[in-house]
Amino acid sequence: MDRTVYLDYAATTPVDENVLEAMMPFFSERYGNANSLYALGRDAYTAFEDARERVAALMGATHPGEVIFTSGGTESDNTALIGLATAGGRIKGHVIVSAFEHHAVLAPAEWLGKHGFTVTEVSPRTDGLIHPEDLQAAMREDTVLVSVMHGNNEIGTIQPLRALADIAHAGGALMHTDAAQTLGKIDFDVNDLGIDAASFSSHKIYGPKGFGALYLRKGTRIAPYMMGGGQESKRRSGTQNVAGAVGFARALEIMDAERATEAPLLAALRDRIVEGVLGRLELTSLNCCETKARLPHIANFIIKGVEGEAMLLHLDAKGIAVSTGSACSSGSLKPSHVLLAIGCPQEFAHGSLRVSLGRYTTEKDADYFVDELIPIVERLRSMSPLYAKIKAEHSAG
Amino acid sequence: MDRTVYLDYAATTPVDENVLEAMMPFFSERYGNANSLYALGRDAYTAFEDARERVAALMGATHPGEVIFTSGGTESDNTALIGLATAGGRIKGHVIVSAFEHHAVLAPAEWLGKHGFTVTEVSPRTDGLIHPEDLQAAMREDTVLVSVMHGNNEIGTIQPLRALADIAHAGGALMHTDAAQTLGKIDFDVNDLGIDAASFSSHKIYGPKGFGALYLRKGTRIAPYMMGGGQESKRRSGTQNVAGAVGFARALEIMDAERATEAPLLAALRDRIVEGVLGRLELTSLNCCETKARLPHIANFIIKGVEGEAMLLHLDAKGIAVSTGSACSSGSLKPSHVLLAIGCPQEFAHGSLRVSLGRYTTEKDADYFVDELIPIVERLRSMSPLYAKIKAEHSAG
Amino acid sequence: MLYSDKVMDHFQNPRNVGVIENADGTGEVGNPIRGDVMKITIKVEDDKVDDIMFQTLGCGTAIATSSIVTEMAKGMTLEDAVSITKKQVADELDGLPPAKMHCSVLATDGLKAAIDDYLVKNGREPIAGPILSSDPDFDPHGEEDEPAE
Amino acid sequence: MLYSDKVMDHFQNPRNVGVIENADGTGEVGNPIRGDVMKITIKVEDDKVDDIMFQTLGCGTAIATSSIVTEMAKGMTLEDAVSITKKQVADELDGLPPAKMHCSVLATDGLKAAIDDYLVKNGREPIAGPILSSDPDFDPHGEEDEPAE
Ligand SMILES: Cc1ncc(COP(=O)(O)O)c(C=O)c1O
Ligand SMILES: Cc1ncc(COP(=O)(O)O)c(C=O)c1O
Repeated sequence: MDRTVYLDYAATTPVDENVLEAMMPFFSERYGNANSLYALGRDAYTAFEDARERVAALMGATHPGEVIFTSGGTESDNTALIGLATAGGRIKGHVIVSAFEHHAVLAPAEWLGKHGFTVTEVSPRTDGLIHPEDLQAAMREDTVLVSVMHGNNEIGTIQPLRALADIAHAGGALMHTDAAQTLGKIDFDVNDLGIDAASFSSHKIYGPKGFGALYLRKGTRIAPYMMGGGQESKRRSGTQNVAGAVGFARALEIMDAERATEAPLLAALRDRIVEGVLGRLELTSLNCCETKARLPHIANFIIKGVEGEAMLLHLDAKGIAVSTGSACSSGSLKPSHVLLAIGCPQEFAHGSLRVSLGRYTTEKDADYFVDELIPIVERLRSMSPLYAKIKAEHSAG
Repeated sequence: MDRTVYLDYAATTPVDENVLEAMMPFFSERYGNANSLYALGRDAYTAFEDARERVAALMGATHPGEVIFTSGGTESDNTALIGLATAGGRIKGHVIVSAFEHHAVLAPAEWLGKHGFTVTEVSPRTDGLIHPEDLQAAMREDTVLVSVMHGNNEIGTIQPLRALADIAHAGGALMHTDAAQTLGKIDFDVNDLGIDAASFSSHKIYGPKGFGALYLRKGTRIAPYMMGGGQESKRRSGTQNVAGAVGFARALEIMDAERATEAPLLAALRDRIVEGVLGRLELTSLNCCETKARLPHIANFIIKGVEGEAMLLHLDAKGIAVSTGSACSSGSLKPSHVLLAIGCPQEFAHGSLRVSLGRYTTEKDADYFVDELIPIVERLRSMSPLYAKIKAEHSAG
Repeated sequence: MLYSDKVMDHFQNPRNVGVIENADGTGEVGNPIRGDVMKITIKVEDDKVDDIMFQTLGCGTAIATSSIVTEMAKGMTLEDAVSITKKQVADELDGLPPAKMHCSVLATDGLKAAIDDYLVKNGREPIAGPILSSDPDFDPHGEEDEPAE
Repeated sequence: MLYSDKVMDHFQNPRNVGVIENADGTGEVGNPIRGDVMKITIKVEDDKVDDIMFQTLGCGTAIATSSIVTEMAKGMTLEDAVSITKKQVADELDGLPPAKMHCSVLATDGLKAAIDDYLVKNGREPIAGPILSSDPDFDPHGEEDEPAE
């Protein structure tokens, strides 16, 4: 293949070269253990704490100690869900999560459900949003924790967090949000959002994989999930990954500096793709297109009469990287739970295609993608035993 | 300071330059998500699985799938302890750990103790070893898991794992070992040792921080600890840290290639230090010096009448990095639980000094350390209100 | 997850795509809810598969296995053709990723259905046995590789 | 964890180390089990600390706080000297890491003990109040910074 067009920035991002540069000294030179008292350890400690301060400031945290560094979004989510629910030795209570959370939230919620807690899933409506009144209706006397993601990783809708947090708090519950897809990409301020905890992942913002953070409002009790040496003020054990922290902080700084110019650019490129795809393909739609509160860089299409993995592989042959919510791409039985949660019929969910743009996406990339996608879809539709019928039904309906 | 002499390799190690070189492409170029189906994802997947195969082979595992990659030794220990004890939904049973485990094992064991399980700590004897008969005596009908570390990180003694594993198995329990300090440093073969699970940490063997692995014998059930997207065959969720895996595999390969020459060299340097220190300082001893089964690179001294942190800071002023089991260095109330477990009186445990050597340690470093240590100890002893008394007691006794 | 070159070749350049006009037998299996539907049409001569074409809506594996099964079956006796197993299909493709093994059932089932259709249309007994994948409740992932905890 | 330059200076170059011969007052506090013991000897003139020396077995903070407290106390009235708080000691050292605050209690307590010793020896009432750190059950980490879960 000649061209490589990466359009899966929501899955992961390359490490920005400035981020890598910032990390480099911490591998082989400034390699001290941040817990050690001697110079090399103090140097590591200082760099690590400096990274924490910068990260804290960039999310509007009041104290650097409100940032706990972790091994990634998944660990942050596991820690938040289980650690907040079971804080102080609590063994039961009611937990609310949205139905279209990432599995890193759903799975620990399920664990809680098997270990003494009651879990309610609140469904998004077809607009891809969790409506405050739906959360309100799910609240109970004994609700201890509400977790609703900030920006959905598949469809890109942004949840009305402040309103949701207010409801959680009014009911005496804590509010956690999985912000892996939003931190750095849109305005993000823990105090404006009114949340008690938030999960972040470094590799979604041009930082290294295997690193992340958990925001935890001062005074919020949490049971540590990673137990051991007592690092991170006893809230997350394990030798500190200094290079990771430095990279994450640098990555976030760059996101912050670039956001004002990057976000509108990405939105324009996304719209260019959306217009191209919808304009040139029949029986194709954009999920939650009517919703204003959306991430600038994600577009999720339903292309009827084709299966996602097949599109993906053909696009791959042209050097294009995208993702799909089709069951077959994940080896699971059902297509994306996100698409099902917003009411997408299962048979069409298999035809989903998520395009997510990023720092290095160009107009040429966008056009190349559209130009390559059209014939692929046409070819797959021509091979489908059902497409003629779908089309006929559509024309009739 | 002019010289820097790092003698705390058991705390952490610099990333070997060959390791870093191997990792480099996976930050900004080969950055794909290993779960993605397109070329960039397959490339990441291939590199990740290749790393797994190499790691598996280097520990004598029968199948690559027996290696689960994690975020470090702490996560591996948490996963092993809690995941093995609670596998298959088990909610009670008896767990045995040794009393001088790393906190990354002790803390999850304590968690189990608070969540339905019964935990017994087996003490090492003064030789720094867990004696098989002591494990045997602790076994119960309902023992489900035994966890005894392979090489102790503070005193360096190597446990008779095979004999311990045989006892665990005879009693129907699984055998886990924390091998963070031994993999790569001494012969290590999961089948020879007869263990079911073992924890490893990358930054102890010149690999990056924030990465590790868990060996899990094929067919051994485990409850995943990190829950979410279902990576690592559903046993450890979270986007794969490909650079970490590649670095860890390369680090282990180098350890393996160098071991035959490196280990005797380190042992010789260690003995040089031991002779220097014991020969030139009175009222000083080497912990567990009579035990043959010891790691080649660790020496742990008890220097009576001085406090460890003070020694450490003075050595630091000379550019020397070592560690101590003194309470004050960790901000905890008690000195090292390891030293207490082997019967070291608490008052002397504060005077412990651990020297751990590694790949870049030279004879000059060893001599410099000894030459600098002597006057520091003498000075601190001269400032001590107790030393005259200790000395008098010793001469009298 | 990795596909063999041969899977990719059959996916990219599927053989025998289409529908035979006036086919002797037609099999349609799968379920759009599950994301895969396959239709096979055959011409039969002397109880042999004389011509065969397919249409598939489905993932890469579904398309590749459909393609290869048409190649394998062409020229076979009906009896041999119905007994092609999904293991044989996978082997012919130089293997399938474990998580994808189940997708190959569609291809063999489509073929079975087409052959039985021919036989029944001609007043003969069906020989294929039960065809699982046309059951809407059939769980193609029933026989997964790695056990989850 | 980081020490200020001033802590490091007093640790590296402790002032007034030693024992005053024929001291007017002697205070010895701390506990070898806990790893820190401090001895202060003073000479008193006109109810002022005329001379003061210390010996300390302990960590960097214990030594630095011992050193600074001797500097602070020298020349003070006994009344002022007993009322030096560990907070003042820490401030004088440009702060201590939170986890180390407790180590500074030794220095003020040693001074208190020495002054009371002088007073009692001279038939006067002690003025320091209870001296916690000479109690073997005293937990110097009782007032920790970050709450653990
Ligand atoms: C919304 C969301 N949450 C959590 C995660 C998990 O983060 P990580 O891959 O760092 O474990 C991801 C990405 O995988 C995500 O998109
Ligand atoms: C024996 C032992 N186990 C576990 C660990 C924890 O490993 P990590 O720092 O990678 O979490 C360490 C080192 O810190 C160790 O020495």
